[in-house]
Amino acid sequence: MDSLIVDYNYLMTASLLVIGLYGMVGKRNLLKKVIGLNIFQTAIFLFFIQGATKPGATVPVWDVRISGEAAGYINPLPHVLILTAIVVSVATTGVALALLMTIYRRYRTLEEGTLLERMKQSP
Amino acid sequence: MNWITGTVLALFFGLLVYAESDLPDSREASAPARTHIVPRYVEQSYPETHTPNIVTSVLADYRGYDTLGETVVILTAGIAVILILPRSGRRQ
Amino acid sequence: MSHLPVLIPVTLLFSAFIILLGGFLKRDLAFMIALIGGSLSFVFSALGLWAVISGGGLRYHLGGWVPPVGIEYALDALSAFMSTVVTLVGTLVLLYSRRSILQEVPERFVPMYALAMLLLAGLTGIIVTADLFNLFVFLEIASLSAYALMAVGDERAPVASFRYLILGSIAGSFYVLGVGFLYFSTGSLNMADVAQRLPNLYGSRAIVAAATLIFIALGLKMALFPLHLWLPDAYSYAPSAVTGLIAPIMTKVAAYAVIRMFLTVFQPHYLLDVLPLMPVIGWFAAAGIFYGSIMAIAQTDFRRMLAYSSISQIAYIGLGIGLANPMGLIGALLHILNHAFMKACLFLVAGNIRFRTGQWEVSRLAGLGRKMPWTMAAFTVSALSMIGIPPAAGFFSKWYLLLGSVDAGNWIFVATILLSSLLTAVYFFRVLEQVYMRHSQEETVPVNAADPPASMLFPTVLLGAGVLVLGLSNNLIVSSILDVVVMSLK
Amino acid sequence: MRGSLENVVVEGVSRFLVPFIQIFALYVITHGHYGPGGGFQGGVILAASIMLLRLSLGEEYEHRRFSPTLATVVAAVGILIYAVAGLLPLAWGGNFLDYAYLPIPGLSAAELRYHGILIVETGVGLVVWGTLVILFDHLMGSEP
Repeated sequence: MDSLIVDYNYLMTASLLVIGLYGMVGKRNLLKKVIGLNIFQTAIFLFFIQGATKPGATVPVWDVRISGEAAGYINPLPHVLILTAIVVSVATTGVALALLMTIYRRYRTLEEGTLLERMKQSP
Repeated sequence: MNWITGTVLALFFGLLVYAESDLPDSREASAPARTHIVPRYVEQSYPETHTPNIVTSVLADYRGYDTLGETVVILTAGIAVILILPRSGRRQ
Repeated sequence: MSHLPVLIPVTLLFSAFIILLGGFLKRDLAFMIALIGGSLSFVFSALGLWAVISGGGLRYHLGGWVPPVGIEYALDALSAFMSTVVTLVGTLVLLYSRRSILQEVPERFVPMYALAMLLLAGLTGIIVTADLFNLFVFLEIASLSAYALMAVGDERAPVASFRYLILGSIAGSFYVLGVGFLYFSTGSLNMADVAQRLPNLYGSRAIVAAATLIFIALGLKMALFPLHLWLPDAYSYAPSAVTGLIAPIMTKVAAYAVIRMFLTVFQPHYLLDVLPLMPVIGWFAAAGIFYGSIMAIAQTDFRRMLAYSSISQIAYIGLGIGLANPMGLIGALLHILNHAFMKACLFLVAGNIRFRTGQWEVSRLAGLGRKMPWTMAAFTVSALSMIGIPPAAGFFSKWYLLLGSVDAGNWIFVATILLSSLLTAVYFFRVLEQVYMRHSQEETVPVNAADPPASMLFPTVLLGAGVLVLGLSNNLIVSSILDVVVMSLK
Repeated sequence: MRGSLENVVVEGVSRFLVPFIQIFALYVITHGHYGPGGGFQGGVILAASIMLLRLSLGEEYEHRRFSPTLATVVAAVGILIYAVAGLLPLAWGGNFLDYAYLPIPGLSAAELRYHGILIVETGVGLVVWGTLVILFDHLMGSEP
């Protein structure tokens, strides 16, 4: 197996995924959960993009020297999917931040423990 | 970090590592992602759409409906923020 | 009319955009456009269902590109059935929602309707699509609008909604990751094309990861025990019309996606013999039925009780899917339909109670049976249906689930279904007793409590009557639609 | 918090930069056919120019030139452009979003697709522009 580089990339991506998931489920601060979400989604983008690479290929823009030779270009489809996924990620982050603003204005905290206490006090 | 979180994370990492060995290597010419649909996009994109940028032609034409969907997603986020954080009362 | 599949979601999308432009001119215009859009979409779904029953499935190539190259929409018996259910229940709740929203959150009327239409568009998009990535895009449209709609309820709603957003985004991301594994293994995103290429890869570990990630994601969206944590708070703090819209259909659409993955993408053989995920879903569901019922008994808040009952009822659907035999799957699909009607009716009843009395405490519902006779009649029918008393619809779906469990020789599931019916009876009879047997004390129920205005009462009663009609016509539904769906399992 | 800097350098530089940013955004949108770029990227740059003005000149002034309502209308018009580009082919016998059936006379199918992509990218650019300005306005808004 000469796939050491691929393994290395893949393991880094997997680590980023785990770090992001830890941020979402392990952290007690709501803003850190959003940051974890962003790390997680970015790691997914990385997973797709590294699957699109080919040795010796160029960007998928029609080039007269290569013309319609598929092997000459890197895979455009993951890029398309990730453009979509990036927009989804931006939209989710926007809504999450709006929710955090509302929560902060109401309870003056973003720490989960304090938040739960204050929610019990003022029903 | 309590033990449930730790177990979940460990299982997740384990699943990803477990799957790695059978994930096709994108550097090999026989990888399915390189042989199945993509050659069709690359070869026909310019003749069919006159657009040199293959990412654009796939994004806006071949998979144009996904792009409509993602445009709707960002619009949804805009309306959602209007709904969650009304700006009324900001002018004193 | 070959354009039917695409017209179902696009009508809803288009009405959302027009609401955005027209709603600012006149507020009630938003409501009218939403109602027209919803009804049109229902008409298209019903026409599609008719076309499917009489002439087989419809396939639609978006952008004119032949599928695996382009995105494909597919209307077969399963998706036509689901989109008809979703658009019908959705439109009835939209009709109901106007007065309720005007009372609870009047200043946010226009964006609420725009988002409600986007929610329905997202859900119908999930149903008709035959493309794995397109499903993700529409899943996110539906989820984002649901987070926002749920956040405008009472004080604690944004926190519940944020928790839902985090778990929902984990689900969405897991799904994309799973699709990524599928794509890099098969090179395709079209469901039929992936299914065709999968059998050669049944030994692949990447496919194991893909299936696990996708089913965890859909289980989260479906609120299948033990992934239900977001549901109780989100349902009980949202505005009543929003819960009425989201509770009956959103989790069912996720259940539909599970069935679609099971039947169309991964194929039964893989998920039963090679990687036995389906039995796992079945056992978790059996646990969830008990968990939901017991938690529902412990609740004192009417809407929270309904939310926990939702977890239990969703688990019934999960149990039917987990059985993975024809009878079990018919039971699951019939329960999707029946539960959509029952839960919509029950949450609208809860909305009516809130509209007239301003609270939901079970102990303070005494005497409402005489003050709100029609609302409570609808409630009684739905409650009896939830318990599973014939001829109400709930009995028949439970009957098919029982038959499925017997077919599978799984006596624990049989016992689960029978026992949980008893538990359901416990929590609903407690409410029925309050409503009909107790006399109202002046300080708990306002003197002027009465049935709500016609625009709210009509959908409630119609859904209640629908529960009876569905029960009486279940034979027709099973023989004409559902039998076709489960054909591939026989 | 912002808008009250009264700093002539900040104000002058942003007034000077904004037209260039916007021209560059239009270039990015239209250049999507030939290289990296397209509606999303261009829309984000357009939104960035508006945000720069809001940060440097103050919201009172800037809301008169590009009001939050206008942002909503821009976004809705953008998505309608996209939806109409999808629906028009239906009336001329094509499938949804099949640009080859757009009713523009005298063009071959491939040229029609080329222009269809341009129309769609413009719509996307408008939506992203409007929506990001909405997000900015509402997230930066002071407390009620």
